[in-house]
Amino acid sequence: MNLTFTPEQCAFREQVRTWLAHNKPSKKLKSYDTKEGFEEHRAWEKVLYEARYSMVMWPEELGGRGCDLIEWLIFEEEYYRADAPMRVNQNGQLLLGPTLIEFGTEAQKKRFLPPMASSEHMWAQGWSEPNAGSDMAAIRSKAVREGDEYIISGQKTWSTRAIYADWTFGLFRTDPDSSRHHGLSYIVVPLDAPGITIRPIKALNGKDAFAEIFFDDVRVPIDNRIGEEGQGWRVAMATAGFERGLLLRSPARFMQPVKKLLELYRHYQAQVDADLSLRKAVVDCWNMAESYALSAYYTVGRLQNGEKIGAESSINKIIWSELDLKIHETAMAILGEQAELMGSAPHAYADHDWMEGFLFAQAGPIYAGTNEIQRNIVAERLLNLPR
Amino acid sequence: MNLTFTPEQCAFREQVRTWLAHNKPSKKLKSYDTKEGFEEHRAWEKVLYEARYSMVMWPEELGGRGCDLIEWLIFEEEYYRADAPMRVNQNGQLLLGPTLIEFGTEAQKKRFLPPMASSEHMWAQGWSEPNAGSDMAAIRSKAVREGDEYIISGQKTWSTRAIYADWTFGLFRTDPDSSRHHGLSYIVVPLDAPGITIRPIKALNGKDAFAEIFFDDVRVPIDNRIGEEGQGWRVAMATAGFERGLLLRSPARFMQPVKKLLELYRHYQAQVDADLSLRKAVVDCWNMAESYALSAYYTVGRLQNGEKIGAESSINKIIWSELDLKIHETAMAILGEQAELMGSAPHAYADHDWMEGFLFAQAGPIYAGTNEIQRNIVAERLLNLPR
Amino acid sequence: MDFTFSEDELALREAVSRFLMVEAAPEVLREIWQEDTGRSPQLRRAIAEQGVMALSIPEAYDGLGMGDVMWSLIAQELGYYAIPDSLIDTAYVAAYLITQLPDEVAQKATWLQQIGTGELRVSIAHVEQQFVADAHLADVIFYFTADALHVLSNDAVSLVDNPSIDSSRRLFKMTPVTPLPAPILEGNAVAALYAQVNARGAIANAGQQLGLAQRMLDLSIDYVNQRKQFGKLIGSFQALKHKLADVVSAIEMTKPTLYRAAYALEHDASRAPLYVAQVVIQARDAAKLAAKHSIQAHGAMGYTWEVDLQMFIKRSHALQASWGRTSEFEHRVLDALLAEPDLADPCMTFMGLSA
Amino acid sequence: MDFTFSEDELALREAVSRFLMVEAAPEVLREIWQEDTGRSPQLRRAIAEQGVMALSIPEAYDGLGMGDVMWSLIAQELGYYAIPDSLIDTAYVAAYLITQLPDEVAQKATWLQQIGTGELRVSIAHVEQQFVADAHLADVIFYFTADALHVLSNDAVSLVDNPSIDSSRRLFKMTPVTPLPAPILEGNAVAALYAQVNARGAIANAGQQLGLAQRMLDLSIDYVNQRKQFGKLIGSFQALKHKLADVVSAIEMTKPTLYRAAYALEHDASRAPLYVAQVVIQARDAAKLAAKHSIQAHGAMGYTWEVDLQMFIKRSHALQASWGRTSEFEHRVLDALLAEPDLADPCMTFMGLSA
Repeated sequence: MNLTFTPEQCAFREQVRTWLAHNKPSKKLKSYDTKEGFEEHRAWEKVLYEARYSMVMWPEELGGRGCDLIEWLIFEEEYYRADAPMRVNQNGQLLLGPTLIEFGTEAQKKRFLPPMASSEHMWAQGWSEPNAGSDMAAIRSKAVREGDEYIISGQKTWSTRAIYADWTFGLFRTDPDSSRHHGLSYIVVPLDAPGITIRPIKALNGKDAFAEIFFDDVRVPIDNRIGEEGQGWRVAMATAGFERGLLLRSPARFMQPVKKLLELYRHYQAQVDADLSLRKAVVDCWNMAESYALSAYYTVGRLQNGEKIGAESSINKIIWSELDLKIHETAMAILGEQAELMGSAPHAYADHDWMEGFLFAQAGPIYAGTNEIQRNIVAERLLNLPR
Repeated sequence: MNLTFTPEQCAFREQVRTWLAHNKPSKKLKSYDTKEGFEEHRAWEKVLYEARYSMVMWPEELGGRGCDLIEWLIFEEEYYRADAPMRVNQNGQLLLGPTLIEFGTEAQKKRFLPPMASSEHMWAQGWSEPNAGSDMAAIRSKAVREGDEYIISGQKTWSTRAIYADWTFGLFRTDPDSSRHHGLSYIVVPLDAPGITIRPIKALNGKDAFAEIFFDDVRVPIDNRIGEEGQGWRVAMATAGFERGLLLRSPARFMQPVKKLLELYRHYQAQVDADLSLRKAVVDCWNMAESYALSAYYTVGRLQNGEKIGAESSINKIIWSELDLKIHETAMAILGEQAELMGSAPHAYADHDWMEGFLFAQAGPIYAGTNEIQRNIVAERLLNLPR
Repeated sequence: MDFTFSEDELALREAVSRFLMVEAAPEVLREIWQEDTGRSPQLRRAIAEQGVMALSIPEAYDGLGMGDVMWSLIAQELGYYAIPDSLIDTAYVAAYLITQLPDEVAQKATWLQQIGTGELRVSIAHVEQQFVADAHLADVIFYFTADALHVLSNDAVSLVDNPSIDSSRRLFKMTPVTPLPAPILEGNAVAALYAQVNARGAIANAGQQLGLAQRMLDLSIDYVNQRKQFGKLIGSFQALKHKLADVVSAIEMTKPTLYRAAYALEHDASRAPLYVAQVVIQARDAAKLAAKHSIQAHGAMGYTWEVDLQMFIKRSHALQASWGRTSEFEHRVLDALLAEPDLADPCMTFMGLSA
Repeated sequence: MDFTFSEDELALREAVSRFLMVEAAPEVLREIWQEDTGRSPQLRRAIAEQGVMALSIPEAYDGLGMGDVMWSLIAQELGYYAIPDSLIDTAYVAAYLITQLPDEVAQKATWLQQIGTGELRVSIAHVEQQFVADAHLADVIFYFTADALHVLSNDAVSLVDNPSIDSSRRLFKMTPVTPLPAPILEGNAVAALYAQVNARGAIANAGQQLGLAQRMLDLSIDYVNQRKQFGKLIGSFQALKHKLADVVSAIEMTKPTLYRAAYALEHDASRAPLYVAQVVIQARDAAKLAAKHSIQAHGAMGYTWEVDLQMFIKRSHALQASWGRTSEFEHRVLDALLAEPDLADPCMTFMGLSA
């Protein structure tokens, strides 16, 4: 055990820190759940990409730096501590990206990964359907093969920012006689293809954060399939756990709000100290964020030792989503009368928009697999309890 | 709405208070989970009975006073505030008693109720079996009719203080071809009958608080059956909900420990005030105990208006058992280093044996139907969620 | 001892409920939420015609002469239907305030009558309070300082609009134009009056939170009873069952606490502020639990603007610190527990409930 | 950055674990619990033969020269098997203490050697601490006051036995016979040394709690995988699944916190006391959660003396306030968070981990 960073790791941190200090946008971008903000974020992604900071773990030929997981954690720490913009293309970069790297053909990788890294292609995920949410195997959308094409029909939903995006990816039923996990294929679809209709869904914050995507005989070449036909479930699951558990939400993403929570505490120290439980809540938030950070590094150690991570990533999902809620609930309790204000209100707390994070935190226990499903997974796969 | 007590109610309170002040044992009785303590408690029950304070709600001819529920609540308040002894025969008096009053024949009432009120007969409940705990309908013990007798065989368990008691009551399968809730009969059995073997089970506190009862062709007259043959489930359930929800655990039983918790708080005020969350825990305990008390009176009001109480009593079970845990966990946190001491330790907190209550509180979420089952009942019967 | 509501009280509650069910249906609410004013004059007029504004007005001023106990039921209804208006401030809190003013205050009778008919809109402000609801619409603003009560018109204040997450709320940072007009009340009486006024504001806040919690629960029950996953209604999954069971438990255990506090207020009991504090803590917790579990029960739908749930969640969130931070109420309880060692005596539940 | 244990460390842990699995099986434990002494000399001897007592002893004194990081694993094992002995006080805490003593202390070498061989039993006491574990058996008692460290033999103290709910614990209210012997250490160095000693006691407490939590979880998993109700294994009910999932989450999230704290101690990092405080809070919470949910998973069996679970629950309860109240550790964290605004900076996780 050696818990100091190597000189190379320290140098990398320094380099990222310096680059961000010089390059990150001088003012906060508009919300990426609006068209204008979306494009501002796309532009920022391009800046990142050109400096090869967009996907640091990807190989150089795909626009990355071939960083290892420790360097990725360092990058994330610096990125969040700089309050740099939220990553607008993460559903593509973090969910589809690793899948392509593992299952894509060389041609597919060249075709899709660099423009994903640069955000020239913005990706919206197409996992859920109206009747396939927690129960993802209930997918009904079909892809019928006709020569070199699939003809896709059906509906996807909860597709994040799909009204602004360029592409979507998801599972489609290629074997019409199949059921549940069988007979599905993993297919990518351009969102400007004929036959596609996109209807926005307003999120709690009133913005068009998701959309329904309707597929009306949309034709895509069979080259748009990732992995073998009928093997979609396996392809999707192979990367799902680890990605969702760790890469999707780096610890730094939660440590930074805890830092802001401590600022808020100091700003309202008299009120917090007078409260019967808020100080404990602040301590708990920091403790949980630290545990999550330490656990990420510890997991990386296990991976480096050749261990595999499976259902543990469900623990991560539970922890980060509930931590995020707790951080924001604590902030709201500290804010008192100001807690109900929109971030834009003239007398809202000036240094951080807590409302935005509070609303988004509500979705944490639901998206990327509800926490009920995650706890089932932990119990059944990690503890071997009966189904 | 009139939340003042009538002059008659006040007079009754005064009378109970005075009587208890003059008659309650001058020192704490030994634990009723020991033979000696059991008999001490039996003697106290006789004193209560002779003053007609044993079962205040029972009619006068059965040894009671015909009190209404408000008077019962008043009695309980005075009983617990006096720190009078725990009621050793409550499983008979509170579970079997009301069942006999509703379903017993006149002969059965005369035969069983007065000696139950006086605790000449001590009763142990015989609900659970090794494979019928939460799933009580899985009962297998049989009662085979032969002429005017039932021949009973099988096993009951978790029978509280059965090694000291005189009688047991429970459900037995009288129809050998039946399953689940059908074909059961409600039968009472003397524990000195030939064929009965009782094996004690040590509780967390190391005392023989429960027992297993083995029935090896035990003969009882059919007059020992309460209600119709095969109707045992209905008989048991008719009174189960309300009794378990309210009568089994009066609010005063929890308010008194909260009072002691406040004494503990004042005793260790510096430590509690320095803690980040204990003051909030104390406030919560009082609030919960008050809610439970208010809710009892409010429920009585609804009953007086002719409403029926059903699954609401499962809410009560959840509330009182979790409140009891919270009170004792809070006390343990206040006690610090002393929290692990047996009540008998020379340097344990002197004014109250918190350990005894702490251990017993652990069983609260389990006995009288686990809280998991209670929450199922609330969801399914009160909220009409699907099974 | 009769811890029940009279048939008249229940009937009045039922009437208000049925009326709001139609007049303040979610579709109506949603429209109001999307309007700039966040207000529907028609709805307020209809509510006044229903007699709700006159509930607290003494009969001598053509009102119904109801008290805090009746309001403990009505506040739950106004919460249940998330009425997009600060009407409780006028109809309950201000009406109480005005009845307590000395008879020398010339406008007393007019104010009371106009509240009853729905013509007058009142806001209540305290110098230590940051925001005032609906100050822009108020005909009269009662402005409390530590030892004076002023009556201001809304052109005698400068207002800065502070948008709330509840689109139907209108909150303002208010600065009175100086010099203030002569106070209508001065000295120690002001703080005493404000304590009583604040208690009404706080208990109404608790009542609304309970109503909101019940609504969130009802919406969740509807949802889990029709949404299927894994071939089963999601309401049949134990994890969701237990969450919703906890919500109904919290609501049911809090109701009697609300009613005792209302009764204590109505009877001027010295412990009334303590009992109000108690129910504020519990009702806010119940509503927070209801919001959390309801979102979870609704899955991704719970995170959308399209589902009605969001309006009730946001209103409940917006009301969490109105009329005082929860920690203030917690301290009130704690101080009482320390000052009065016998408060938890099992015989104390209804002691001293008269003045 | 290498946040892993070496193969040697893991092998040693494994060896200790396998050894204790046999030598300290629940049946053995149960026998010891029922004996008056609450101690098994054979077990202690066997543990010493296994080398556990010599883990921390410097190699110069025939020990293994291991440090805090190794102990973070061993403490978990001793917790997992609920070793009925205060041996950590001797083998880890006292061994550390003695190595820190000035070389002038004549007995230093003898003490270290005798700890390693298992001959010496040490208790550690502080004037502000109420109870001392195993003081009646101690060959040497290190007694700290604010500015002096005395070495007492157990006939130089008066002891009052205070039975613990954990029948294998022997707790004594200790009063030293006055006058005290001359201190072996005086002045500011005493408080500094005690802080280091207390940190070891506290982190070992956290490690044991984690081990106990794991044991309670394992026993529960076994139970719910064989107990049927309603025709199904009770482990298939979602309510129990989710409870046990929360227990494993708490354990797994706490482990790395334990290891960082141990590393910080081993490297004399200035933040080590903070990191120890953090893991004490978390490990105690994890053990409390494990106890609560394990009892529930065991149903009525969980309330009995017959089931092994009770021994682990009681030991965990008994250790909840040993080496300091949780609130002291919480205040340590809070003070640090206020004093060091950047503590939650995302880049701080491993900053300053060397002395």
